Amino acid sequence: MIVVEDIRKHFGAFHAVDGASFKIATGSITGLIGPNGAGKTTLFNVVAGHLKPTSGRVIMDGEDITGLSPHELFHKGLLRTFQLAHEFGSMSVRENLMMVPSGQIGESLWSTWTRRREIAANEHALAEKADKVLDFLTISHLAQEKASDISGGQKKLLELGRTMMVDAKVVFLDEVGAGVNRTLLNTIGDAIVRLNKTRGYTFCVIEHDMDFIARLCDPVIVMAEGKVLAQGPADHIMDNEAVIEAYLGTGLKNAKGARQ
Amino acid sequence: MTAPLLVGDQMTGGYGHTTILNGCSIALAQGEIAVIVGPNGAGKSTAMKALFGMLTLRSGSVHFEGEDITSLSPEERVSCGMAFVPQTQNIFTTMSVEENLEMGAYRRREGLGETMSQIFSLFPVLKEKRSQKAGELSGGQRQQVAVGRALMTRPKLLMLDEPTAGVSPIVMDELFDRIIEVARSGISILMVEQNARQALMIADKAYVLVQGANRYTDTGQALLADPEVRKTFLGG
Amino acid sequence: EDIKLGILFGFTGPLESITPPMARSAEMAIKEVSDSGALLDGSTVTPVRADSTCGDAAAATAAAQRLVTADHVNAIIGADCSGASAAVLQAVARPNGIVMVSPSATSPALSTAPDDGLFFRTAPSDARQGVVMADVLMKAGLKSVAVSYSNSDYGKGLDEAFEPAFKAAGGTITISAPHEDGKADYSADVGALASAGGDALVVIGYVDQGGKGIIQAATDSGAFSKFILSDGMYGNSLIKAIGAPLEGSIGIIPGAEGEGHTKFLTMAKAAGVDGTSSYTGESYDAAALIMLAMEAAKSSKSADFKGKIMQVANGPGEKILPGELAKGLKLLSEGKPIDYEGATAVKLIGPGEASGSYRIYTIKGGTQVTDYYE
Amino acid sequence: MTRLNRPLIYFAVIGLLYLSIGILQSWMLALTVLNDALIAAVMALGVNMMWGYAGLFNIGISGFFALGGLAVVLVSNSANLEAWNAGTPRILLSLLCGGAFVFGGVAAYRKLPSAWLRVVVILLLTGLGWATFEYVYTPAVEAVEAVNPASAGNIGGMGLPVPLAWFVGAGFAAFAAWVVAKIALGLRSDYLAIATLGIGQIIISVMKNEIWLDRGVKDVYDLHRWPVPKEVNLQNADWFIAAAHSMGIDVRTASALFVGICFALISATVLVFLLTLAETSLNSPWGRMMRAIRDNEVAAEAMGKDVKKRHLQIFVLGSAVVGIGGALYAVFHGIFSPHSYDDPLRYTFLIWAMVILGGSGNNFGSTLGALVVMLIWIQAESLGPALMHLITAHLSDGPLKSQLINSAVQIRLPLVGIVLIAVLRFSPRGLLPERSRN
Amino acid sequence: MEILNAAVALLNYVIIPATSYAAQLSLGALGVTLVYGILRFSNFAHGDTMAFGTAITILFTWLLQSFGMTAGPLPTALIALPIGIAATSALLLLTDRAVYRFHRKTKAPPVRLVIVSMGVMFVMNGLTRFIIGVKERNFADGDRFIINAAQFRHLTGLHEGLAIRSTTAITVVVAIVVVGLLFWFLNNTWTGKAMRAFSDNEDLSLLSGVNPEYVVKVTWLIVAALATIAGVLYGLDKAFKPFTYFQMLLPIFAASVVGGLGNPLGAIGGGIVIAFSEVSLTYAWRKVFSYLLPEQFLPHGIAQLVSIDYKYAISFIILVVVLLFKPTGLFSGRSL
Ligand SMILES: Nc1ncnc2c1ncn2[C@@H]1O[C@H](COP(=O)(O)OP(=O)(O)OP(=O)(O)O)[C@@H](O)[C@H]1O
Ligand SMILES: Nc1ncnc2c1ncn2[C@@H]1O[C@H](COP(=O)(O)OP(=O)(O)OP(=O)(O)O)[C@@H](O)[C@H]1O
Ligand SMILES: [Mg+2]
Ligand SMILES: [Mg+2]
Repeated sequence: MIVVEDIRKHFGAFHAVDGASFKIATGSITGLIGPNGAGKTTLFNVVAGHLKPTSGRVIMDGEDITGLSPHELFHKGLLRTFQLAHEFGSMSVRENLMMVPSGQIGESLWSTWTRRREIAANEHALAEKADKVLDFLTISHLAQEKASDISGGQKKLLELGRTMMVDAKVVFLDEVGAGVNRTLLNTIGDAIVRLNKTRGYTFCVIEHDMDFIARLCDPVIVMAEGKVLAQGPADHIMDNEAVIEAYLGTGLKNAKGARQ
Repeated sequence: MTAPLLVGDQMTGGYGHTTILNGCSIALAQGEIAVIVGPNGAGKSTAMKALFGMLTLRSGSVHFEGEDITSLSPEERVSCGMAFVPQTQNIFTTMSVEENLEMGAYRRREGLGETMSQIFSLFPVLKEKRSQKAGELSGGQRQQVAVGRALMTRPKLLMLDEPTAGVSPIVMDELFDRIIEVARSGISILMVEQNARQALMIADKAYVLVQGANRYTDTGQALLADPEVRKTFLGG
Repeated sequence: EDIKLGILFGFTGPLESITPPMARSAEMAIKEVSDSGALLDGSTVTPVRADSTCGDAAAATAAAQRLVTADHVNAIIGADCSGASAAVLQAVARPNGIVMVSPSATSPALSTAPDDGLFFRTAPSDARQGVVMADVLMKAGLKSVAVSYSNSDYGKGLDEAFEPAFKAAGGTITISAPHEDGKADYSADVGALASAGGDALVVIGYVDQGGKGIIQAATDSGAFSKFILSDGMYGNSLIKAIGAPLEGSIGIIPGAEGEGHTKFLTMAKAAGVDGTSSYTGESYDAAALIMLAMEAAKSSKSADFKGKIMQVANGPGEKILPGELAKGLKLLSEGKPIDYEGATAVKLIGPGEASGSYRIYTIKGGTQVTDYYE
Repeated sequence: MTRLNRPLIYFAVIGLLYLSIGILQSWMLALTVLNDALIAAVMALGVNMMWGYAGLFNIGISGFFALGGLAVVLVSNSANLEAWNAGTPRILLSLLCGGAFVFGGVAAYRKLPSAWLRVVVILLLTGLGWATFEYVYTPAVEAVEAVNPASAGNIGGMGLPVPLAWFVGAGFAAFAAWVVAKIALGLRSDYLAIATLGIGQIIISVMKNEIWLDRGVKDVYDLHRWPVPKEVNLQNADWFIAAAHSMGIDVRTASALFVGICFALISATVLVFLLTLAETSLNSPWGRMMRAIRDNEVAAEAMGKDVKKRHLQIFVLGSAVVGIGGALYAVFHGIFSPHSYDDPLRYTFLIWAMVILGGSGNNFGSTLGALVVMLIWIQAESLGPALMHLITAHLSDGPLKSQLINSAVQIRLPLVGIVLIAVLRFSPRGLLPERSRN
Repeated sequence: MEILNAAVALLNYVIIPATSYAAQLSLGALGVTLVYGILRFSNFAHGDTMAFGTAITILFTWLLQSFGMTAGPLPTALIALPIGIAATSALLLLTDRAVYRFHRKTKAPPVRLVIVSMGVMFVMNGLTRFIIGVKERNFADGDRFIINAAQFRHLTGLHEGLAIRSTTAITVVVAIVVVGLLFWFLNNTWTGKAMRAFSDNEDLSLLSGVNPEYVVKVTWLIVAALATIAGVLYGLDKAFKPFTYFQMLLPIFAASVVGGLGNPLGAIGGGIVIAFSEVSLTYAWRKVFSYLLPEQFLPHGIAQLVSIDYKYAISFIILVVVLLFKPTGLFSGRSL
């Protein structure tokens, strides 16, 4: 269980996150939605250690993890993806995945000289695993491609793929869906559910595609102006007046009448 | 329907030795909204770049208002009346929101205030943040800045590469509404969209691109109605 | 026979601005001898230049290597900087048994470096100059001075010789501070020197390097009105650049109590070389010594004439001045001894270093007016 | 050219060039250039580790290089007992004091709760520390420096075998790098660059001014070079004379060649050893991790890589390799001259030129770059004037001609510059670009 | 009286020289910072660009002087300055066309441009020497002082003297004016904005109709002017020697980095920090104290915080300390 306690993050006079508190239950797929600039990504950044909060605490399984650095959180099983894809541009797509698992023997300089055989074996296994993930994401043909040269949506897939390389406890997904083809997004949704069911991953998902949120997430937390506006099951949220006004809107006004 | 405004004919090209576009053709007339959909990596962005001269074609041509512009540079195409919002890196991160918008009018330079207030009424949040650095905005806000900047050019043709990626539903609806309005004023719109259902709803013409070639071409409504297309490309 | 002499100076690098006149002075001597036809029965002598870069031991060694093993020079004039000299001496000169005469390497440590009798220098010995300088100050009644020395082997070495001598003679040093050569700004240095105060500022440095920068900054701010100039500070360019504020300053420069230096200046002027630039006289003398020693040994081989250098430099015998090289060669060929005086009153001591007499001058009316010799 | 044989071809061409120096000019010259190139290659390897692997822009190379040289002086020079007794223990004590106060200051900064308290305590500590340090340090230093200033004035060395100095040199550089890294590694690209440049200058500044340590600007000459014999000794050794005669080479040349080859073998061995280590790790998960960090620090951090620690690691290692280069250089030239190391153009930028020209990220590229650049650097010195003589052969004597000929020595830098520009123009990622590994 | 003397001593040996040096550094740093800000690389060739511009200006100064043309109390070089700027502009545009453009077009990473600029530095280094040789040149004429120490003493009757050089005054004024202009230009003109847009996101600026070649040209022209002005003013104040100009690169870089790369204000701030720390920390304060404190309280030594030996180390230590607390410089510069 992750408890976010009254987190605040101020940029100068601007309060990007302004006292947000909520809980993410273990084993859940929690949705996090809210208008642009609500502070969702900032909150992610605070929880995942990329930003130090101005105040507040983050507690994971009873342990205070506020202010730990991202790599420490990674080792505690907390992973995240980025809204704007952060690929390792000069490396191949497969390498992008293979680098993820931590504690590889070959990451210690000394072992690279002394334990070469073991490393080779490990690498082989890793490569296989990476290929499986790529297969799953439908981009196995890109395995050898330089990561800087793949399309915007493919980069987002790669982001997701990285979290599948290790056994994570909690995964924070920041708009995996933006720019991803809807058919593929459905597949990704299935994958998330599967990972959740079979491997017990806890997910926290930011997404603007309400179909996706509705299909996957329970509960859904709505943020606005740095605070939690509402939370609850997806269908409740979708009917919430305040949420509709701030975030969902009432659909296309002009499309029906004017165009044809 | 009037004579086509923009025609990309049998475009073939790619990066380095790889070929991404395989004889892809795109055309739209004045005041039309055309949408390109397709799986990731299909070459949609590449097609847009090709139309805008950011990628040299190996064969095929691009015509704008009947003139061959295949060999013009991007900034010359801007002068012709084309505007483009790329999929990524589409704002000036170190400049203020206001300056970002001003840069859109770099070629035009007059009537700044008027267009700007139009854009502010379209995206109110930008007015609030007008003097903030665009790099400090949230993902969706950036997207709004990017579209705003392109609108500032007052183009004849506005090309948008996934303008709604990452914007909240309410803003997305606003954006589509606005796009319709823009189209009504005579500006043609060509966009790539993954939020395909909304996009196709307002599209006069739609292309489904697969592996750099046209797979389906029809009106938006027609494609929306095609179960095959829905299943394979629109997520059911 | 065609004899070749290598000229190994730092044509590029920190000392690049003083090396061209040095090289041309050495070439002047070479031309003089070659034209005279008096060396070893009409041998010609050709100079071969090489760039020591001063700072880069690698480049210096390679350049020397080229001179010796590819161009087959008979001896090397140089190197100019102590560091390069030391590197070249060990890596090239000793293994190949080639004589080196440096006109400007002043580091005391070179005196003790093993050299197989191959290394000489016409540069003044810092140790002696320091004592002379202290003496000059006392004579001028300057009992309290500030010292600014170039942070190089030359400046540091001379400073280490000067300070004890001056203190022993009863003087006080208000501050002794190094300055870096070739830098952009010296106001900080002068600020410190000025506030420490003193009757005069002793500048131990190079005339177109930090030394000049210090004097300029000092005169600009009115910090000092009297300067004591070490030999490296001798040169008309300084007087031209600073002008009136330099009036009354005292300098010291190695020089004979005779017309050697004046003669060199006239010759240089005729050849279009700035003879007042640093180490030009020493360079001329270095070249001259080598060729005279060849004649004395009747051989152009380093191994043969290395033993004769001290002999021709120190006499006894007839005094030879600049421009009289032909005469010296002739005397030597007749088997008569000579005492080469040259432009800088050459006198080599100990392990082959100059210990000449010094000329003390005062700057009056924009020229260096000789006061006395010591 | 396929990817495989491109390096081979380049190395063959450059090998031929070195051979041609031997044939056209002299073998000794070829060897000298080769030796300096090999030493530069070691340094370039170090730079490449920092830049090519991890994207750390270190332009304080000359400082770490000088530290390697310092190690040679302190390890292999003979001891100066008089100087030692005159005050060395006291100097060491003062350094300990200084260190203690610095630690105190850092601890105070870290531990103390309020900003005011910090400032006060740190100011107090600084003042007190400075006074104590000065009180203990200055008289001792004066005493040491007064011991025979003309030929010593420093504490001398420990009289240990030279090869030990390579390790100590690496150690010195590594230690300095560690301190630097603790201070400056958080900085980004060009800021880090200038900070390291500054720190390099500070290191050299210390070496120039701390006479007691290393004679400062007065230089230390005639460093030991065991196991390589001195030419002069060879020339007097009967076995060597006999050997030379039997091969029909004159003894002088033979001795010089022998020594040159010895040095070349040593440098080459060190280089190959380091190259092997570097290549092995670069082609392993460790190397992949470093490249990931170089590409995107934020993402690497999020993927569980301790970016700070890895940066520190590679910075220390790279600097250590540069330090080894410095030690080799000092031994080869027999001289330690901090005054002349104060030249970033030669000891930093030129090395960088080698790395980039060879192809950053590619270890063999740096070696190739070193061989090429050093060749130009040295050969420009004689080729420039020769060329100019050719060009101006038809000009009549006059100021123009003499100006041209006199300026010809200046061709060295422009030539390196032109080659660098040209290579980057036609092969922007260097002669041997970083290989993509799959 | 004593207080006045102390103040004058402080002015004469600390404040005025440091200000003068700061202005000189700032002018140089402005050029570096502009290239960094717009073209996105640290230009190592800047010192040698300054040398080149100065060399040309000197040649024309001589020519003018040989025609008997002078600028009265001002240095003749100021008349020749436009020609120097023109020549430097031509050189820089040529270099850009021949060297940098290719790398810009191929989107080279900044560091490659840095290294290329090192190559350019090597070449310019030789070029300047070919043109004017390696010797030191003095080309200052006109009045050297606005007031010199002796005049000041005479005028005020104080014991301490105060000297202000004309070049100091000119340099300070020019530095201030140039920063102001640059600021105004970058923030308020279309060209200025286009330059900033270009530096921010080249592709996108293209899409806004900015002509990149135009932006680059304007940048180089400004840089040429800045470099030449900086070089000439420095040369007038001290003297011209190619080697020194190369050496100046380090403090200039230090200044622009301390201030924050890419930020014109930073260039000025950085220059001030570097110059003042260098001068004041090594200053022997005894002199000032001697006017203020009674004899028995005077310090024994010369009251120097740091010995002159470490003058250069100081500016770099300050640099490192500043970066420690403000990783992108005092005025929050850019980083790539
Ligand atoms: N570094 C920063 N400096 C100043 N303001 C910032 C900074 N980062 C974010 N902000 C502001 O904080 C607010 C929240 O941003 P955040 O990225 O968290 O939004 P978000 O909820 O993720 O929105 P979106 O759905 O559009 O991605 C925005 O208004 C943004 O302008
Ligand atoms: N700069 C590049 N260099 C080389 N290959 C590239 C480059 N950019 C894209 N590609 C390749 O071209 C193909 C098409 O890319 P494009 O960006 O046009 O896809 P897209 O249809 O826009 O996809 P998405 O919906 O994910 O944005 C991809 O397979 C990608 O790997
Ligand atoms: Mg976000
Ligand atoms: Mg795309």
